[in-house]
Amino acid sequence: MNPAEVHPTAFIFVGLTIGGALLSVLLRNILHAVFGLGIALAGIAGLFLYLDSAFLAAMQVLIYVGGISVAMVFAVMMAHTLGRRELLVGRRLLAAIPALGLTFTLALVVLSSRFVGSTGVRPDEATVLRSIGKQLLTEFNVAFEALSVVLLLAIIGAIVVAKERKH
Amino acid sequence: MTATTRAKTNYLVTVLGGLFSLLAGMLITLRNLFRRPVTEQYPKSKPALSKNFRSAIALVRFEETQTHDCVACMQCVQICPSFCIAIEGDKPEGLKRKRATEFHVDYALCSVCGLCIDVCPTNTLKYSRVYDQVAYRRDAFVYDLLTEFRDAEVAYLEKARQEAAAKEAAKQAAAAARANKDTAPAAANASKELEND
Amino acid sequence: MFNQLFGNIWLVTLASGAVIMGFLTVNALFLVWLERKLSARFQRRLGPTEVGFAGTLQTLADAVKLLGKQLITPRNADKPLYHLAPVIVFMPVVVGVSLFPIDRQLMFVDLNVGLVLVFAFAGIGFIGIFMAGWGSNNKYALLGAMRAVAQNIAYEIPLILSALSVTLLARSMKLSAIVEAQSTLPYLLFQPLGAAIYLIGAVAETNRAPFDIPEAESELVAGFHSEYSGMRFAVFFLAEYSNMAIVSMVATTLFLGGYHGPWLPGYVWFFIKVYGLISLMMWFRWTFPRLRFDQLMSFAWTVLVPLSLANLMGTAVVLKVFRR
Amino acid sequence: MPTRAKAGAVSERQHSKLGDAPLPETYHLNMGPQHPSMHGVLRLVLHLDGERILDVDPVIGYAHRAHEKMAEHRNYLMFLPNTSRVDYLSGMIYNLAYCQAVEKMLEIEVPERAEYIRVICSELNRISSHLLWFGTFLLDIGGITPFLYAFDDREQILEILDRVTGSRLTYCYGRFGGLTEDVDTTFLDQTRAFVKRLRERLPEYHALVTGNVIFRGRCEGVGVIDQHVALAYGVTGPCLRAAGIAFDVRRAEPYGIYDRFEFDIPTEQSGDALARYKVRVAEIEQSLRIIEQAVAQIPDGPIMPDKPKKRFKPAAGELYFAVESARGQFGIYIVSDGSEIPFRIKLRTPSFSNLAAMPAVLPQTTIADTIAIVGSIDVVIPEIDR
Amino acid sequence: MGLQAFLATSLVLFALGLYAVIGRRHLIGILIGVELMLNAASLNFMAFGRFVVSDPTTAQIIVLFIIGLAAAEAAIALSIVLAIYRQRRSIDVTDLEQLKG
Repeated sequence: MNPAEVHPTAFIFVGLTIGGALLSVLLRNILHAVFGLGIALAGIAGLFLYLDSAFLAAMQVLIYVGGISVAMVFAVMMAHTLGRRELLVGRRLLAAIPALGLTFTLALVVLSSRFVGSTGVRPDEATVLRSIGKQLLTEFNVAFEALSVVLLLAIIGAIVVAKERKH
Repeated sequence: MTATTRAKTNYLVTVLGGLFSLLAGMLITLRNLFRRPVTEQYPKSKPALSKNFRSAIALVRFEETQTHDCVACMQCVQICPSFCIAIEGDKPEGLKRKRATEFHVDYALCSVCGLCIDVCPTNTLKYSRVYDQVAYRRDAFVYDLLTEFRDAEVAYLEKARQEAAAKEAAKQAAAAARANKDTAPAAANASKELEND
Repeated sequence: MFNQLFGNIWLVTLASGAVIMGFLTVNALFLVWLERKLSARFQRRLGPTEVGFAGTLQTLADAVKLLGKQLITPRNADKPLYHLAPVIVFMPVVVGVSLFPIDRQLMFVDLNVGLVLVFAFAGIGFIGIFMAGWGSNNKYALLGAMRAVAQNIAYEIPLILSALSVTLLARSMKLSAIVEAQSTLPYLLFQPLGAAIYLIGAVAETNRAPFDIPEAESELVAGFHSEYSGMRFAVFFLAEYSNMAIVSMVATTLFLGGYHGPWLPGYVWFFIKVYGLISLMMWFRWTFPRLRFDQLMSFAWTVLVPLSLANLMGTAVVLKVFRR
Repeated sequence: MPTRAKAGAVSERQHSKLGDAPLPETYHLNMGPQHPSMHGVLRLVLHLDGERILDVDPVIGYAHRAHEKMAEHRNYLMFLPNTSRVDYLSGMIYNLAYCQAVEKMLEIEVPERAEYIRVICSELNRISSHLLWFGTFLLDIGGITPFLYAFDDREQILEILDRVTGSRLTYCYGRFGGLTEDVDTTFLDQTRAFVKRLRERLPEYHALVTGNVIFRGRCEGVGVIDQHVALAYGVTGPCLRAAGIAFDVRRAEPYGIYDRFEFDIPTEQSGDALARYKVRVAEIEQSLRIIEQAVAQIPDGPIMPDKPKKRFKPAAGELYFAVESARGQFGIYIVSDGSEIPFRIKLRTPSFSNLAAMPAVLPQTTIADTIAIVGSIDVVIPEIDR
Repeated sequence: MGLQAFLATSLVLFALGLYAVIGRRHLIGILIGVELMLNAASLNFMAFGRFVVSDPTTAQIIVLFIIGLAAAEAAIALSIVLAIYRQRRSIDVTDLEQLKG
């Protein structure tokens, strides 16, 4: 198989991703939108598999699908508003213009660019995993530690902000 | 011991004690796993009914008469708190005592309190051994208690009538004897023979 | 790796999916029977005896009966969620089973990060549970769903942490490698605390007594699946029993040495261990009362999480000191 | 505070736009009349915030059968079978209580032997009621197996009583002045064997349940009915004794021959579900003690007076007679107008008062606690509805 | 299926995310848009890591960071949503004009 190509079955996941994203953007019921997001995220996890990283696919499912989506669903439930109202037409147009414009511009950029594919021997997944582990603790150590601090702060912040004040 | 270490030991004691209590419980269920099941497989093995088992009432069949002795006194009908007994009685031709001609019990209403059995003057009521009656219609629980006595009842009435007739005859004979002193011993003997039958 | 799998043998993959479905069905039928029999014997009863030898076909008969039942949809149900929920609950289970090394050569997919993927897919099931609870438009179902999600978030953490200490020992997240590393001694001996934490977490993950609060029948009627009937209900049932099998498979792989064992062939050992663990979980269920929701949560956060963290750190320190 | 007022205005506007019900934070949940752990057909309307209970409204009357009204339309004897159906779990005690009340009214002397049999049967019935409660309470909080063990033991009692009375549940064993059937030596042997058996089983129950950490966690500090609440609502029986008040009608106003037996009144101080559990289990042991003494002392003799009264007209007047049922003080208030038919019979049933205390203890607990509290109070709905 | 297809997918995803961020009035809807955009970026990184460079390690590490940051961001954002809801009983951005100034 041509290393520059992945198997066409990946289009199933592309469809899943785009479809889920469309649902999540267009559905009025916000809970349904969150489940749409879940589908899109699962689709992306599938694409990650095709891009030779089962690890990131697993992480994607674990954190995004199992974590973030569930947290969102929880927030929707606790905030009890399912957004029954239509989006305002003006607002929609306002949103569509930059979105379409951006798509168009970037599409031009992508189409006009030529990417040189790598020719070297691609390392297998186990090697990549090992080097991810190594590099996280060497080259990217500062960012890694910073991220852990950010996460810790996020947890504390979330608790502080969301804590019910006793009157 | 400082407060923190005590707190720590308490924590450990709670966790380990809890674990131990769980294991103790599991041991009990495990022991029961190897004991014999106590259930009775009902349709395959029928239960032995207790000697005083209470069920729908039935009429006693007396040895000497081979039939019941319901005289339709209506005491059970009156005392029944569930109003489930219906009796009709009549004086059979040639007899002075009343006999039941209809005896219906609606077991669906009965509360097996036993008051009817208590009040029965002739002790002709008892509990039956019915325990597994099922039906789709409520009237299936209306028992006609006299069905099994019909034949015996006819025979009994016939006999009773004869007895009554004989008694009557003896009485008349005795009366006649009183009138006619000469024939008295013979008539008295005749009436005695009849009574001994 | 995945490209090759899908590129060359994706029909085979579909076929193995069918095999797994078949296995899960038979497994659930067997487990329901086993549970009925075991519970009966724990309670000094006989359990099913009529259909088939010792009632073995009773669950099959029940499944057939369920097929004939009316499918009820509550009037104000959120229909898309309500109908999708059983599928979402069951789907990850199928994928999950494919990841385990049943024998040395018997494995559907062998991924480098198999362990992470198992937990990742376990997380999807809760979304299904949630959809069921929300979609049913029933307060009991919704309460059950809320409980299920909160519980599963809480218990996933100690579960993953205890599994991580095993990966420290095995130096791999590849399930086949973890099993191979236990060819002499199972990790249960090195990780007794981790195994205990995993077992407790696993019982909680599968929503089984004493952690069955999302479907606590004495409180919430039937929890999140109160409104499901017929085959839809059966799918939830199937997923529950399949989940039991999966967490037991994980435990077997991580702590009991997978297919390793003397005399008998590997797959026999694997299934002996799996069903042994499942029986243990059934033993729990038929012995203990149910925890209260807040006790359940505080047990996770104040006992299991600290213990599993300590276990993980202890393992790391010991490994650093004793293994070069 | 202007900011707050403004925020409030926003929320007002919000709701008028959404057309929602007022703040959907709290909601009502109908628990019962059809619910797996509502004993009988009790309905609790819970007002909830999440899983926290703000208020509760017990709704009763789904099993009303007008027993008291029925009493006004039949003579004294005909009311007998009704009594054991008021509280079907301790029917024997109720049945005999009614007999004793009428006996007291008519001043009938009950033979010694009958008195002893009454005590044995009442205490057996009390144990069977407590065993059933034990099982269902555990079932409510999720333990299924103890339920079946308790039923196994209870089955022994039912068999013993069935052999004598002919019924398993709704006994109609008492008559004015005595009983319907005499007991034989087999009955006494069976009773002795049962006492021995249950004494051996109780440690198993303690290991399986009382010590269990999950069980204790579910019960400790849950649903505290303290002395004040208990007295204010007229709570009696094990619920009252669990709050530390050693009140037992068998001791306070001894009836029958209860003054001849040695037994303790178990009490606990905390008044929570665990205390109620402990009191009941201790009561099982005390009942065993009473049975043991009664079986040892039972004399020979008749079980009915020579001339049992079947039709009678008590003098006009009124009478209150109370016994200790398995759930608390069961009182019978009879008003006679001098006719064959009672003018009024009022039954003071313990569960009614015990349930009345629920709204005082339920708020600020959770749904799971509700189940544990209702279970630990041990209500029998037909007894409440009568 | 090659690089271009992945880039196109990611582009569509990003545009949809942007549309949601601007067009949605629901706070959680906006959060959904942000997540979509972050994922579009992740997908891009992965695609370049797979097709263009010889060692995909760096790309994958960056994606890991994105996932981590997204988790932190979601936690904070959702807690803010709850806090706002508690105070104002609404999580509609047009109702939050008071935040201005």
